[in-house]
Amino acid sequence: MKPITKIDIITRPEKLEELKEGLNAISVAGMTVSQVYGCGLSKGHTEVYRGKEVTINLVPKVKVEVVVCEVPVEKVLEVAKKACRTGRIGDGKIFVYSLENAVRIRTGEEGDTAIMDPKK
Amino acid sequence: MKPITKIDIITRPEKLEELKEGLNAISVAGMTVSQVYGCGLSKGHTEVYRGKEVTINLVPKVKVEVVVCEVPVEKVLEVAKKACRTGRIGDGKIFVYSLENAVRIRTGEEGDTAIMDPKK
Amino acid sequence: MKPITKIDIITRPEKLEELKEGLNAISVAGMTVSQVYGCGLSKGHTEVYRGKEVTINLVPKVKVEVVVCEVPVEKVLEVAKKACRTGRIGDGKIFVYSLENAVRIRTGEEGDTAIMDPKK
Amino acid sequence: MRNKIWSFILLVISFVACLPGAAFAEEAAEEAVKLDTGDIAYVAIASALVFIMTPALGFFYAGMARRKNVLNTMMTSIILMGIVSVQWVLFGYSISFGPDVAGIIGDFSWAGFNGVGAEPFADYAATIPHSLFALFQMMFAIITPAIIAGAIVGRMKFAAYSLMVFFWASLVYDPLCHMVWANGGFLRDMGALDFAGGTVVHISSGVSALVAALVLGKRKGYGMTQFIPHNVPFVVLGGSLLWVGWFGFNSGCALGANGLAITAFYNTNTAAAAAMLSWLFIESRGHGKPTTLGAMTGALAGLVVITPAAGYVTILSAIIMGLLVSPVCYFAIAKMKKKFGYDDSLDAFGCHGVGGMLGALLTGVFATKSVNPTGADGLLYGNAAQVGIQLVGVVVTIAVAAIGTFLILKVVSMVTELRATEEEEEQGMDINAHGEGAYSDL
Amino acid sequence: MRNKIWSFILLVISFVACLPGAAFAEEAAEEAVKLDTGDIAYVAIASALVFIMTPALGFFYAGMARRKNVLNTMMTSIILMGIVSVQWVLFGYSISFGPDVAGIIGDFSWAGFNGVGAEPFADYAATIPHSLFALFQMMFAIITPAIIAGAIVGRMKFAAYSLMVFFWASLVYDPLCHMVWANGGFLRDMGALDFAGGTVVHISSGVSALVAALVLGKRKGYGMTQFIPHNVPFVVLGGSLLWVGWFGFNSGCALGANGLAITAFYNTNTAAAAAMLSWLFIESRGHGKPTTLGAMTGALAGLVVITPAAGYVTILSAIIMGLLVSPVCYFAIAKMKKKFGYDDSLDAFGCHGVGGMLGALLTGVFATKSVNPTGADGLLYGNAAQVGIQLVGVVVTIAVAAIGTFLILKVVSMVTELRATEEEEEQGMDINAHGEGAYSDL
Amino acid sequence: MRNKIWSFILLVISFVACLPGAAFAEEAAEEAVKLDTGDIAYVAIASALVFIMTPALGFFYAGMARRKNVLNTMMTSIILMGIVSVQWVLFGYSISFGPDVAGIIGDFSWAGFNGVGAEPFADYAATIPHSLFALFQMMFAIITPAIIAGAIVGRMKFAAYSLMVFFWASLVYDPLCHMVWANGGFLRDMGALDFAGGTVVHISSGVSALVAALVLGKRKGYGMTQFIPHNVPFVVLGGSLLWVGWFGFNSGCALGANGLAITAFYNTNTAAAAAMLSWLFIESRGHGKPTTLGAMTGALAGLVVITPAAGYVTILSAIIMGLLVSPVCYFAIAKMKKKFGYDDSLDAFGCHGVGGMLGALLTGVFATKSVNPTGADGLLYGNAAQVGIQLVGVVVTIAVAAIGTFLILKVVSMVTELRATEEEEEQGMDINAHGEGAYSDL
Ligand SMILES: Nc1ncnc2c1ncn2[C@@H]1O[C@H](COP(=O)(O)OP(=O)(O)O)[C@@H](O)[C@H]1O
Ligand SMILES: Nc1ncnc2c1ncn2[C@@H]1O[C@H](COP(=O)(O)OP(=O)(O)O)[C@@H](O)[C@H]1O
Ligand SMILES: Nc1ncnc2c1ncn2[C@@H]1O[C@H](COP(=O)(O)OP(=O)(O)O)[C@@H](O)[C@H]1O
Repeated sequence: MKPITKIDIITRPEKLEELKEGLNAISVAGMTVSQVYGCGLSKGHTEVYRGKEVTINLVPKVKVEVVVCEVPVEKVLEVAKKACRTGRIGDGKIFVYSLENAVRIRTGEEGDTAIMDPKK
Repeated sequence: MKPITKIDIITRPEKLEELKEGLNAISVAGMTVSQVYGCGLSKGHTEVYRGKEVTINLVPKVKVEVVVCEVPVEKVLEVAKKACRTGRIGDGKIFVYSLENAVRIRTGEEGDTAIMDPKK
Repeated sequence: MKPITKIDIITRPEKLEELKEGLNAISVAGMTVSQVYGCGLSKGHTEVYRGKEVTINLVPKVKVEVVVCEVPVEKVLEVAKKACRTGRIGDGKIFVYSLENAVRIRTGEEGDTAIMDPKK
Repeated sequence: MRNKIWSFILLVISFVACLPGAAFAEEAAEEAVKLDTGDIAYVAIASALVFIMTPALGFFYAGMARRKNVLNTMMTSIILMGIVSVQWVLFGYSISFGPDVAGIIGDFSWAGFNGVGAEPFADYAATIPHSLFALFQMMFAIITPAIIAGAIVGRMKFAAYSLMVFFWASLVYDPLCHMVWANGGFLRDMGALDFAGGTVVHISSGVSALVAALVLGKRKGYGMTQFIPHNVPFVVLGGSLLWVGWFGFNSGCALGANGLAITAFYNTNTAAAAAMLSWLFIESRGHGKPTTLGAMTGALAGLVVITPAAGYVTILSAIIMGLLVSPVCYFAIAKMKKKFGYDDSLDAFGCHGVGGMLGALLTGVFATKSVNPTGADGLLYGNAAQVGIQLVGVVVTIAVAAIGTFLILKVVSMVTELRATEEEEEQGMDINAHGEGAYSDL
Repeated sequence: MRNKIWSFILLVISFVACLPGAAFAEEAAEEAVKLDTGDIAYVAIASALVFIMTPALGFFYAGMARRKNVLNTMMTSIILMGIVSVQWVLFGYSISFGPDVAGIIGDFSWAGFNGVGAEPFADYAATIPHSLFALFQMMFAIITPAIIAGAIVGRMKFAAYSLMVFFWASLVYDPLCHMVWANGGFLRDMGALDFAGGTVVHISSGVSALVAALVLGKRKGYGMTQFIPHNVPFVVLGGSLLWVGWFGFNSGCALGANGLAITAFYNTNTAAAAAMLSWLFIESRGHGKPTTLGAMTGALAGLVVITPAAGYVTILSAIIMGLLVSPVCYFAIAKMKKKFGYDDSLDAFGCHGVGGMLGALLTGVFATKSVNPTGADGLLYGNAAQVGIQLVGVVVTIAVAAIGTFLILKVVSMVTELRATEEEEEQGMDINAHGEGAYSDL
Repeated sequence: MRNKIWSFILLVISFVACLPGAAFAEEAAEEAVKLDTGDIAYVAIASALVFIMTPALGFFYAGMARRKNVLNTMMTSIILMGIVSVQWVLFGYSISFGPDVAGIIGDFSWAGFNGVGAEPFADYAATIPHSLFALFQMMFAIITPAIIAGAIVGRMKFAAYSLMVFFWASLVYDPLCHMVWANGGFLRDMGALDFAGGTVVHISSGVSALVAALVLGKRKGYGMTQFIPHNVPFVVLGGSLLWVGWFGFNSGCALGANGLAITAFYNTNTAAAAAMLSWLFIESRGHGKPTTLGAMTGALAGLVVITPAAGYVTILSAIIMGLLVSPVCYFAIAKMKKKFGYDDSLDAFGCHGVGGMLGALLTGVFATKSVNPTGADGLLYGNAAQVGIQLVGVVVTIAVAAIGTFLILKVVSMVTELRATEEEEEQGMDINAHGEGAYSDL
């Protein structure tokens, strides 16, 4: 069993489409996306409600979780950096973990085969 | 301290109730659920807005995060596979990680005791 | 490269503000927040719709993901415990993982520098 | 002689002077059965108010649906605005209110609104254009079939639903409408009281809903999955618009801006209010917490129960009717449904069917000629027979609706499948039946 | 002789011919103080428009609430549709508008709408049924207490709230209503101008809101947590429906479809518009960005300020009043509230109390008999005394409302706890008080 | 002699008896051109209904917008309620309907509603106050510019938008309104039929929308990003309120509660219904699924197409017009827009521009004097020339709107930037332009 890696890409919602296409191009077989709110160097913005200023420092982001095995992690990072970079603060972060195991519920397959596209 | 493991189960929203009951039955003491969108082999569906076709390949899924220690990981996998399997594409994936530590905020307990049901 | 650690803090939505301030105070440079639903010892509550009782055991929580490197994990745990503790069931959990890598998309920096505040 | 001439001149002048007065008086006398702008204004706006009830019902229902069935649920209401608006003009009005055939249905002589113009048709409404009467009634015909959808959300194919409501409007609603309200309709001639549609609208749709629920079967996972309203504010929005629309619905049936309209108006409001309070009281007693969904459900039950009675009862009777309906509907929804195990998903039968029956019968109890001389006295006012007459009305309506709906569903099921597949149900009807999602979060 | 006979015949004919004309003329003369269908239609529909304001306020407020308090906030409005609808019929109308007792309150002779029927009660409205007048006024009685909720959302026990508004409606609103609008009411007799409820509705509820906020104390985390509107579109929905409902509210007070009604109608719209613009101007100046919440808040302030004046001032005065109210309310909300540190959560006092006072006083400045001969001239038209009279009206209203509310809260607090526990507040009032959640996402 | 005296007395009595009758008759005769409460009630409520269309449009549009542009999209409608309400009073009404200057525009003599009072202005409406006519027309002036926003959402600076619509209202709408509807307007004199604003409202705003879309350019990511409605229920809410508001819009143009108003009312409803059905039919044919967005879009197209014709055509013609408009608009939106590649984001041109042109031309085909004697016969009734006249109306409107909008945008772009920066667009217009977010989830 090859090592399985999970890559979390946290980036701007606007970049989701581009990122998805990029990942598809390197045949990443699947991904899980969620809506998150982030702060970091970008300190958010001020909103004003009836004259009362409120600093919103959590701004909407998307988190894309990709688990890969055959596809090299480096390639995913490259694609993500390319798709999501604008050069302005707030482009986001990528975090890489190693997984112990993966299971495809439908078939019960475990390990690397669980996340591979069976047609390939 | 026994090793602590986190299990992410990504599956169809309809299966949440069954999964929850299954996990309760093997006395998994808690879980954290979030709404996510996933794509994989299931390539989504087409929506049409005023005659314009749009391919939606991110379909709603739920992610159930379970951290276990005493309960064997295998048992959780089994339960999850049983509860969530329909045999159709899109049943979802299970990812398994090892944790370094866990803390129960209320008591400050760390490690395995943090996630055990004190009553048992 | 120093080891990079990810800390997931799952707690009550009401505590988010306090937690954020606490983390800022120990110069945690960023965080990613998401809305989740959790159950554990707190067995939820009963809702009644047209006379039909429904047990809701998933209650709203927030998950705060913090990746740190220079800031010691212990300090984060301390701050989180202090900010989020009410002493009542449902205060939540903290889970700690080790990361393999982190990337700042904007600059391409990897490893510890990816999550450090460049101004400091 | 001069005197005579003078008196003659005076005579003539006075005669001539009289003429316009007389002419006007005659015109006025005729006018009394002619158009009255105030009445026209009132009934036309009432029509607009009733119209808004159809999308309001869409929100009321869709708020209770789950996220994946929101649009499909709305569409079950919205589509009627298309189908019945056209059907009514083409032939629906004619077979409902047109010249009588056997006391059961109208003929086709008013098809295409032929001859339905600006002149009043005095048998129905003497002071407003005939076309306005037809328009007002159209709004009733639009919303009624939409009520049925409450029982079958989340599992009925949209094509089958569309066919069903088209046939139902034509073969159940229109004849019932004729029997109860039209010239020559046999229930009308029998003396059954139904001010604004307790039988025609609520019993008929509620009973049909039950039949449809039984024919279609339960939703997948019924009893296991938690079917929780996805958006209670939408229920409040829909419910509130229904309430205000109901002012037009009930008081518009006075067909003019007059005292009777106002009676119907305040009875409507009062019964809804009383029913809201008694529903909340039951909830508070039962499990300690008055709910928002309960407040709106109770109000709806109150609106249903007062519908047949709105123009026949005193305001204190309206309060009593409101207080009574909630326990009855609550029992039907929370206990009876559980007991018998049918999946009347959003309680179309429990609210409209049960509430409508209670209302029709209580009309026979509380009606009084002191409120409306053209009505009748009820049990409480010494005329026990009225309850019997009301009962006949209820039974006939139940029979027509139940049999009609069953047959229609059988026929439709020969043409197209009634029920969505398990997979479709699981995926949700929005994406399946309409290829779109209600909300896009990302 | 034939001549005489002929002339006699002619005479008789002409006489008889005259009769119907004369009779009709007399009828018509009487009719002038009798029912007018156009007036009935207008006031009845205006009632429906005012009715919709209560759920609209529910949306306006709930949009500003947080997700966990959405339904509870809506319920603070909705419950009034139940409580006051019934209270008004049983005795509220009677003690508000019934035969005068000491200039302060009505007696119970009209309880249960006794004697309130289709005949006009000319002292209040000569051309519409008395019951319609009572119905129209009911809608005012329903919405007014709901305004108070804006100050105490997210922390008041629902049982205590329900008790409070019931007592408030009966012991504060009804008497005030009597003093200002009823036959024999002492403020009315004094000559205080209040076209549609600047004092009775807005000052009374706004001031009571402040008192309630002070008695209940701040929300947990006030000053620290960010209380951000959970759904601004709901604020827009509620605000827009309030605006359109206000047309009925203000112009309906003309109690007929006449020139005065139209004056009130366009003054209402114009003041709201001007106030929206001036609020957005302040915001743009202040922090560069005109907000949606600001647009709706400004409009609301404009609607409040014009309420007492709508039927007394020219359209240019309406523009000026609108332009003036926003800076005043903005100052009250953004500065004064901060300074004094009370938690008037959704600015019930800041909008209705402050806006209402300004409106009542400015009515004394801008009123002119050229717009409404039954009104009075204001300061600008040479009658400085009117401002004084208005001031008395304001002060009396403040006193009655503040003292009344304080006492009611004290009494209620003896029966049941006013304030939710910390834990309940944290969990959210929806689950706590009603056992349900507004949205279900999973 | 006694006879004579007697006859004399009788004479005098009869004469006197006649007097009031005669006087009344004369009064009545005059009354015919005086205020009628029913007409007032109807037009005033119609005004309220039209008013609600502006926030309704806000919801219709905002539902289709993305989450980050929701409030900005709503504000593009809401702001008009502020700007035009004041503009109309100050000078808009005067230059639209005031004494004619060269057949193109009115003068300033009615500025500030000067002389626009409770008396009718018989040339426009003989039975309602002049001020009510002005009020009713105000509502049209408010909503029309808001339609344009559909083409430029998500990328236009709010300050530039506000300036644009102010100038547009004053320099495009008001003159067009004068040409088509006012005394002395040259298109009116030419005999162009436009019952409720096919040219003035829909073609003008739709064409201007296209121009604005072209001047501003496409949204960032157009063609690449998926622009999916964030909340379809809001589209349903907005669309349904538009529909009901349109009853006031079209039937209110009869300026009274009469047969013509009812004709316009049912034609409006029927055309919308037919268009909804034909849209859903196209969708079902095309990709197998009738959508909710399609149902509302079709209905809107039907409402647009019937607007110029509502008071001139038979109900069967209304059905045909409704059936025809959907394929045409569908083609424009789904094919033409793609082909030419302009970013008419929410299809303001595709619905209002295209639907309006079709409606104006079809009015020339289907109009018949049998429905409205003050109208004209169309092609189908033997008067082919009417199509030509309608065509002139369309062309003039297109020219005025296109040139006017283009020039206004050029001028505005000298004062302030028209288009948001890329970064602002990406961040979303809500936070950028208004400093607030529509929803707060945490
Ligand atoms: N230490 C961290 N832990 C978790 N998430 C982080 C951390 N730092 C940043 N993020 C996430 O990355 C997003 C972008 O980071 P930010 O510092 O604003 O910009 P940049 O990455 O361009 O320097 C944040 O909104 C947040 O969601
Ligand atoms: N490589 C992956 N990384 C992360 N999540 C994945 C991956 N592959 C699949 N998923 C998640 O699992 C879900 C189901 O996967 P899919 O391939 O559609 O069906 P199946 O697992 O039955 O073959 C997806 O919607 C997605 O949320
Ligand atoms: N085993 C677990 N795995 C994942 N999440 C958990 C687990 N146990 C608890 N949680 C999360 O922590 C939250 C609080 O836990 P709970 O047991 O209710 O209270 P406490 O932590 O105070 O004992 C839960 O709502 C859930 O989101």
